[in-house]
Amino acid sequence: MEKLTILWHSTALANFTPGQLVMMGVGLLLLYLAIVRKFEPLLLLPIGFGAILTNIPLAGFSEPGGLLYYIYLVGIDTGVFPLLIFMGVGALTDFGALIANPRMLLLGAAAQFGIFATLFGAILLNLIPGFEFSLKDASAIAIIGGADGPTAIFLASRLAPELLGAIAVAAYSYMALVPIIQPPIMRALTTPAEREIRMEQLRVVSKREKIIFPLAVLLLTILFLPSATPLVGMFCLGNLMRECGVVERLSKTAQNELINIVTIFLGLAVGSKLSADKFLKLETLGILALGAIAFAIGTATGVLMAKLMNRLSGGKVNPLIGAAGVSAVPMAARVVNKVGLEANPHNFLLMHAMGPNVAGVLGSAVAAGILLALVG
Amino acid sequence: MEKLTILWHSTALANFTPGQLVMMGVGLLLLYLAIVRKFEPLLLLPIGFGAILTNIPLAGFSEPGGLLYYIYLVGIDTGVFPLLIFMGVGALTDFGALIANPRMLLLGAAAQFGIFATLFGAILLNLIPGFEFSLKDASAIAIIGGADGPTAIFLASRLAPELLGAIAVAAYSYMALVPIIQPPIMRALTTPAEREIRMEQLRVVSKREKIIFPLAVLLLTILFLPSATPLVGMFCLGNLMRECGVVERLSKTAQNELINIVTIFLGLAVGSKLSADKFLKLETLGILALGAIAFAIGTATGVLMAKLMNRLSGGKVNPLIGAAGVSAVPMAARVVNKVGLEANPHNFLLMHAMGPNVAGVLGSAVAAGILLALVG
Amino acid sequence: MEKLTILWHSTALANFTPGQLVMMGVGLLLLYLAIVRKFEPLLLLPIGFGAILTNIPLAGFSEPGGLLYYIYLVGIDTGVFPLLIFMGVGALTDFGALIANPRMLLLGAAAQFGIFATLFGAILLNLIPGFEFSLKDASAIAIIGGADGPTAIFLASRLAPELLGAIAVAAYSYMALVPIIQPPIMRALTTPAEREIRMEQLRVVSKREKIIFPLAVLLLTILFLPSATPLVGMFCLGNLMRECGVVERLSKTAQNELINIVTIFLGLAVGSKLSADKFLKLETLGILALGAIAFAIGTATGVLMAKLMNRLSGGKVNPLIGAAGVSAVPMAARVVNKVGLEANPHNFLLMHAMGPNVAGVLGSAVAAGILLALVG
Amino acid sequence: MDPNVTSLLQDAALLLLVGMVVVFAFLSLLIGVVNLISWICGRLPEPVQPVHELKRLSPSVGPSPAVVAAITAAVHKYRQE
Amino acid sequence: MDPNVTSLLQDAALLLLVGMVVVFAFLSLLIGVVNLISWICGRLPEPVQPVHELKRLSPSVGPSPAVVAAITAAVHKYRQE
Amino acid sequence: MDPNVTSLLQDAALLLLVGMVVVFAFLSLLIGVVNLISWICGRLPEPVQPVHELKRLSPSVGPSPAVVAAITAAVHKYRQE
Ligand code: NA
Ligand code: NA
Ligand code: NA
Repeated sequence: MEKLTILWHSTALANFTPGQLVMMGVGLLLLYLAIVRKFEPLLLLPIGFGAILTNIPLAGFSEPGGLLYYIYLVGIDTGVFPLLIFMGVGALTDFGALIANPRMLLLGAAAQFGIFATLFGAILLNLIPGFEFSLKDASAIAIIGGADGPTAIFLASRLAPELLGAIAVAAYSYMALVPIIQPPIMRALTTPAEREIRMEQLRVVSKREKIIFPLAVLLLTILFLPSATPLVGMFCLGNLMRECGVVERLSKTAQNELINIVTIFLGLAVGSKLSADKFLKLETLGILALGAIAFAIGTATGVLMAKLMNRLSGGKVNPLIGAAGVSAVPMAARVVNKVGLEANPHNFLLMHAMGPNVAGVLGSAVAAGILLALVG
Repeated sequence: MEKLTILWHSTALANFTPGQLVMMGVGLLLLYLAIVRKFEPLLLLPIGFGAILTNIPLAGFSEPGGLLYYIYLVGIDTGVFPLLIFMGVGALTDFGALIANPRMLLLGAAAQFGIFATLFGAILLNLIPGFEFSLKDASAIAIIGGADGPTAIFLASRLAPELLGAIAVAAYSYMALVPIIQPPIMRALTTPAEREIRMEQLRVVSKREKIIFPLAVLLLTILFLPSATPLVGMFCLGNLMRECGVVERLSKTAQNELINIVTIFLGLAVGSKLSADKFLKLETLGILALGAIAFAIGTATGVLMAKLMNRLSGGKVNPLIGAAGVSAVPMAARVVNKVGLEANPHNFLLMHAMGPNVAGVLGSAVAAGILLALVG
Repeated sequence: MEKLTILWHSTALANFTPGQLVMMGVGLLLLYLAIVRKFEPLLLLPIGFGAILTNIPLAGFSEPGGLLYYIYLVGIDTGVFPLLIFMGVGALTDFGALIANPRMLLLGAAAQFGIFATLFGAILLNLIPGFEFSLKDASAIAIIGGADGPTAIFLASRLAPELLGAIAVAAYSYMALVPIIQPPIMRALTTPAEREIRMEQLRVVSKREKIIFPLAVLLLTILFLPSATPLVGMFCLGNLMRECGVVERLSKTAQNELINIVTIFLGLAVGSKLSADKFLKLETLGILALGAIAFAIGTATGVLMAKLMNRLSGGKVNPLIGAAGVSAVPMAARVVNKVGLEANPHNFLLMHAMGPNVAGVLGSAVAAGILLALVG
Repeated sequence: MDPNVTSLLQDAALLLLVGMVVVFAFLSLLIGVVNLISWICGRLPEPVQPVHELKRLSPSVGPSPAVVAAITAAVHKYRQE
Repeated sequence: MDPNVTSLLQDAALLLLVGMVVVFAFLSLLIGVVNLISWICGRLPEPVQPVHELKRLSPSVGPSPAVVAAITAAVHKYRQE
Repeated sequence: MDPNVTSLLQDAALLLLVGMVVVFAFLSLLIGVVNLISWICGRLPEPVQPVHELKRLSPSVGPSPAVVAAITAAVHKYRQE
């Protein structure tokens, strides 16, 4: 009988706290979003699964000696996993469209307004009892507006590790929601005539330009923003491996096996931060609300900047492509293409939106560097 | 001359202990079994090689600073490697046959009798002078009857790390010996008429059932047996990645590169435990004998349970498939198919044996969880 | 204004030391050599990139908590990365040509004279003020003459970690320069008639011989030179996985994904040792000069040994193939083939040069073991 | 018999009993759950996966848009002619 | 208003200002650099990559020489006949 | 000459001597061993690898039985007709 009692006390049924049950529901919700709704499944599936595992009573996944504890310690506490993901993303990114039309970088800059404006929102929330965001917390939350998962995870792991789970979930969820969040804003800020603007075909970019580009980006970052060099440096390494043509083996591995392995572990480790005591707080609701605001503002300022460039260039820039400046590669560029096709079924904007799209990745890495330097 | 003397004293010839020589022979034997006899070569080759390396005098592979020392510390001491292997095995496992005929789970349950019965054997050995197995030791040994490599390594690393080498070697050796151990038992316990029974073709299982299945298994494990969640959880994660269809990249990596890399390291680390002082003991002989008994009992109870189900179902279950309940995927299912074909050359049991076969994996993970909860 | 001042002080512009600027130039030079001149790009690209990253002021890549710090700590300080590379190289190496004509091993032995002779050079440099090479330093430098990257990195990490960066850069640079360094020496030491010698076609080697070979090499190393077993052991493991035919999955992974992942990290970690205070020293110039000498001597003694073998065999050995004994696989064998074709456009020496070429890998691993045993 | 062994044998007997009961209970429960899943899945017809959805799965990280764009541009040009 | 929040808002305002200035300055500078790179690359004609160079890229680690050798030997034998 | 350097040079000379002797001894021994292996392998004819053995190699982890089963079932059905 005693053995059965031990066994009963070793079941979860006898040990569940309500918070753990709710968090398992959150984990299942993330799995549902990933599998059925196809919201960023590569990350949300392991995150959701990690959330379930970490909330199992007595299993100790996230306590010293547990699997998720080790993975978090090795990969996120050190910052290594998001940087490796960034190297892989660099190896997957083609900067051709941006090099062909470098002014698109301005759109990637404008969309970062969403990040910095959200700082105010986060701090104003402190007026509501129950919220107590420091400037570090606010910065980590605001980076959700950068619409870039590894950047958000990296910055949050440096500035506000206890908010990491909520921030990562918000970042990936809103990236998946880009097709829902962006179009109304894009339509509200543009006229049908503007949306119909056709853009000139992009010139072909030489292999040499593509090789020198990541080195130039790295050089500028080194000179002016060393605090952004971990992110930008690994991104440029990946991109250089891709473009240089002499390390095909390494580039392929960075784009495939390495990024896949790290993605599984990164997702599980982020999920391990979705424990009841860290996630089921008023702050999380605030973070989710602020993330949506950040995305909306970034989209708006991107579009407005594109409108300005359209005016200055005499009508050659379709303002829709400004929305791609938030990054969320390649979802945002596709949304631009779709909204453009609605206005004019012969107007293919995808390639033109790739420029601001990858510019947005650089823009938010730069913004992260600024926040690290000034707040970190 | 002095340098030559130093060099001579730095040769193995001057430093070999007899035990090391014997263990090198054991390592070579494992390599022979792996390469020539094709006994589970994916594991026995690195285990055998690790056994040779760890027994080289002066080389210090398994001492602090040595390669195998680090690999063991990082991968087995933490339990990470067997869990990653289990994730990969989950991503390689198709539960279709089991979902189509869930009663097969009873066969996977019955075959675990081999595990628990072996506990007695291990403890009775204590009556022979020289044996001193604690309940933990006995449990770690008994799990060999689960016929599942990573489960055995995981449990042994938790309950009896000093027996890990012998247990892992026994587990993989007997898994390879399934075609020799099982058929006589299967023939002894069944009549020719029973062996000829043809089973109905299995229904097609929908994608949705396959997606929900691993989540249901995980949920039940969480509720009733949290101590089994490390093993079952990682297995279900792998299976969910396989079936959900939205993370193809991750699933492929878990099934191939990741499991391969971890297999190399796991094998070497297990091999590093085959040192003379840990392996050349009376205990090892006991473990080898008990492992064979555990396999035999598990096979027998699986077949007997299948006979019972055959009676109750009015002759619709071929009792041979009970033998597949020990797991040893997919070898045991093939053995069933082969013995079935001997009785009736038109009777293809392979697919029907896959159900109990994968049920056996779950069954032994559950058994491991029970042992961890009650003995660990 | 204050924030701008903080930001300014956080730029590299305000913090660069001249040494860091020079080292970034060195990093760029390595990237140039890798990308444009195709000098061993798989290693020199990540090394060059790592050199740039590690010299960014304030970024702290190589300080505790930095990315390169962790990679170095995990992979080179422990010796794990070069050993894994060696396993992969073993899995990529075909010993067929050597087994068909085992006397080629003598050429691999003779070429190691370059290593031991360079010890004198390193010590004689101490006569010049500013040089202070210990016997350990000299040994680590001399191994450059082994023309084998992972061996050089492994030995340097054991004997002279502070010289690791310069030694690795010298080793890989000279391996890339083999087509420039070797031909003049080869032509100077041979007559046109000798260069025209055609060699008999090699016999076919059986699968069984290829399986036993790595085990035999390992056995001899264990018996006579345990200190070489980390390098030789991992090499033989890789080769055994390749040849045994039963672990295709593991062999492919060791040859591709695993070696690629480790190569990226190894390169970055080596690059992290290219800091101004460690690299911009008189010693580095000495190391570069000594490395060239070592390669030249090794080439010469290899050719001379081949001439001797030619005499003794009655004109059946083309002395050019001795040059391949330095290893630098497969570049040196190709150089032999090219110089041979110049002398006689129908004389294909490539396959004959592969024997000494892979013998050179074993030879320098043996030499490294001797240095570790006597100096380490 | 050694009293220690006797006590261990009692423990083993208890483990055998509890273990087999729990294994059977657990896996029997799973039979029920699997039947339940099959029953529910059978009643709710599986939604037809729209073909264009499938294309959205892999990207998220990836240069596929370049390919899409190339085809897009080609189609575009073709239509203009 | 809470004086602490007021002070944080001032910080945020400063961050907004400095942040957007630096982001725009940085990326504008990059526009100039990219244009410069394109201009230089346009003036220096890209050297024609000799075809046989391409074969040298991957090896460095690898058994490709065996393949090369096999072909070499085959050609050799063929010529002799 | 610096006495320290002299002493180091003596060490180096010894290392050169011992090193080359051991390298040659070791690799010469290996020549003998390789010749021995070849001789033995030549005398024991390599066993013919049964073709169906090859199929057993990779599995161990793997869903290949599903494939086998599909074929099996197909053959089975075919024979029945
Ligand atoms: Na962005
Ligand atoms: Na089992
Ligand atoms: Na060498």
